[in-house]
Amino acid sequence: MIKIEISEGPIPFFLNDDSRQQDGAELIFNGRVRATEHGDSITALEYEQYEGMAEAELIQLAKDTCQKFPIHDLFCKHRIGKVDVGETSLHVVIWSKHRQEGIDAMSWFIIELKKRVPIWKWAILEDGSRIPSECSHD
Amino acid sequence: MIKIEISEGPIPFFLNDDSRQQDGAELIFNGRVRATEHGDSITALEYEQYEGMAEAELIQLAKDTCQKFPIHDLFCKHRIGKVDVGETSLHVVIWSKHRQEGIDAMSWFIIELKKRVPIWKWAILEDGSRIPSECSHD
Amino acid sequence: MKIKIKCFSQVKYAFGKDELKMELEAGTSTSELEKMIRAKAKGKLDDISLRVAVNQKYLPNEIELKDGDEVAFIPPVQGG
Amino acid sequence: MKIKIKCFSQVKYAFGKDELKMELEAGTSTSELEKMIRAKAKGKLDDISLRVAVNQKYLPNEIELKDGDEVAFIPPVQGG
Repeated sequence: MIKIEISEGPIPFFLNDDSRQQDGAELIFNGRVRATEHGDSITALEYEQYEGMAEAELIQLAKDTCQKFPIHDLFCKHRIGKVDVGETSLHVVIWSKHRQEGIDAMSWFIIELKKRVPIWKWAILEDGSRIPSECSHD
Repeated sequence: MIKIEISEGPIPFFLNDDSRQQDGAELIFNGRVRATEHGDSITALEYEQYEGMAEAELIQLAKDTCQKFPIHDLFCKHRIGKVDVGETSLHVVIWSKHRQEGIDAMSWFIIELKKRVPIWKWAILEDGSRIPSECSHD
Repeated sequence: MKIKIKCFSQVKYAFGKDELKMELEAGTSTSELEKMIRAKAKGKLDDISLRVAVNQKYLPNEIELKDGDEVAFIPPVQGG
Repeated sequence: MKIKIKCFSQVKYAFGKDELKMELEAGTSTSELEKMIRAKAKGKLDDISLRVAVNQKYLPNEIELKDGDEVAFIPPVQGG
């Protein structure tokens, strides 16, 4: 199953689930805002999305991931708008029978997200100015 | 920093932390008990440890992982005693600047844990019998 | 024909606008429009690779635009 | 000399005990003790690889045991 959400404001994490019978591996990734962006000190990032297309691409990517890897569920929340340093901008949970397929799926999903989902970052610098972040991060 | 805990009873997960300045990646792995162990239906696993040595080996492994990979923190809780199907037996959190080193560290840490930390599983079958699990799982 | 151009990230920064509306000749292609947009940006988009999306879908190849199309020239994305 | 042998997993299952206490001749080595333990298990440990730990540390090589040592023959571990 796939759950995808793009929204403003802090990300409530997906809840703990002890009810699964055949998923031995739960892998969670939280992408958080660092205080440095391409060498500049920042106070926050502001995420901009192409509304509609970002969600459609993210759903398609989640489906592609579930087809490519033997995983059961992929849940993803991406925050947009201003995200302060330390806070989570991306929250992904992958459930699978074994560990390795979950790790592979997580790795691929995030690499692809950073290639094709139309979301961008603006750096908010210490002097308050706001500039588009210059390159995709790794 | 390293935090290691081996204990009985449900695992309280490490708390959310939005205060970090330079850790862009938080990776969490929860290993959970599946209802099938080597083809047998089970109701629970019972984890046995070599008390003292298990903790010492786990601490050494966490240190080795932090030396081998550029990660900041590795937190790990391993549950022993009876763990019902669906519940978490292993909870690992790795904080790093970037995603890839966290993924690599997580993968290596768990592979090594399954090679050298003296913890074993007993399968509790549906008829109530209790047998040592036959091989290391993957 | 009327075309709406959505602007994001460096494209938005170059024009200072979320959206441009343009009146184009029938048969204008996506790559012709990209040239116009780059010229209009007066060098500000010269070093930036742009992928084209029409009506919220990436296009692998050039196409002829139709009246009412929504076009976006998408700079490198940075989600995550 | 007196040696304590801790039993886990299949070793515990084979002997039905957490711990064995043995009185050994001075100079007995870890591999000699392993042979005794395997013989004592009457075939139940034949297909099981065992690593030896003395005083809670894995040993890469055979050593001579000392009075009071705690020894464990460690079947394949299964944490996680």
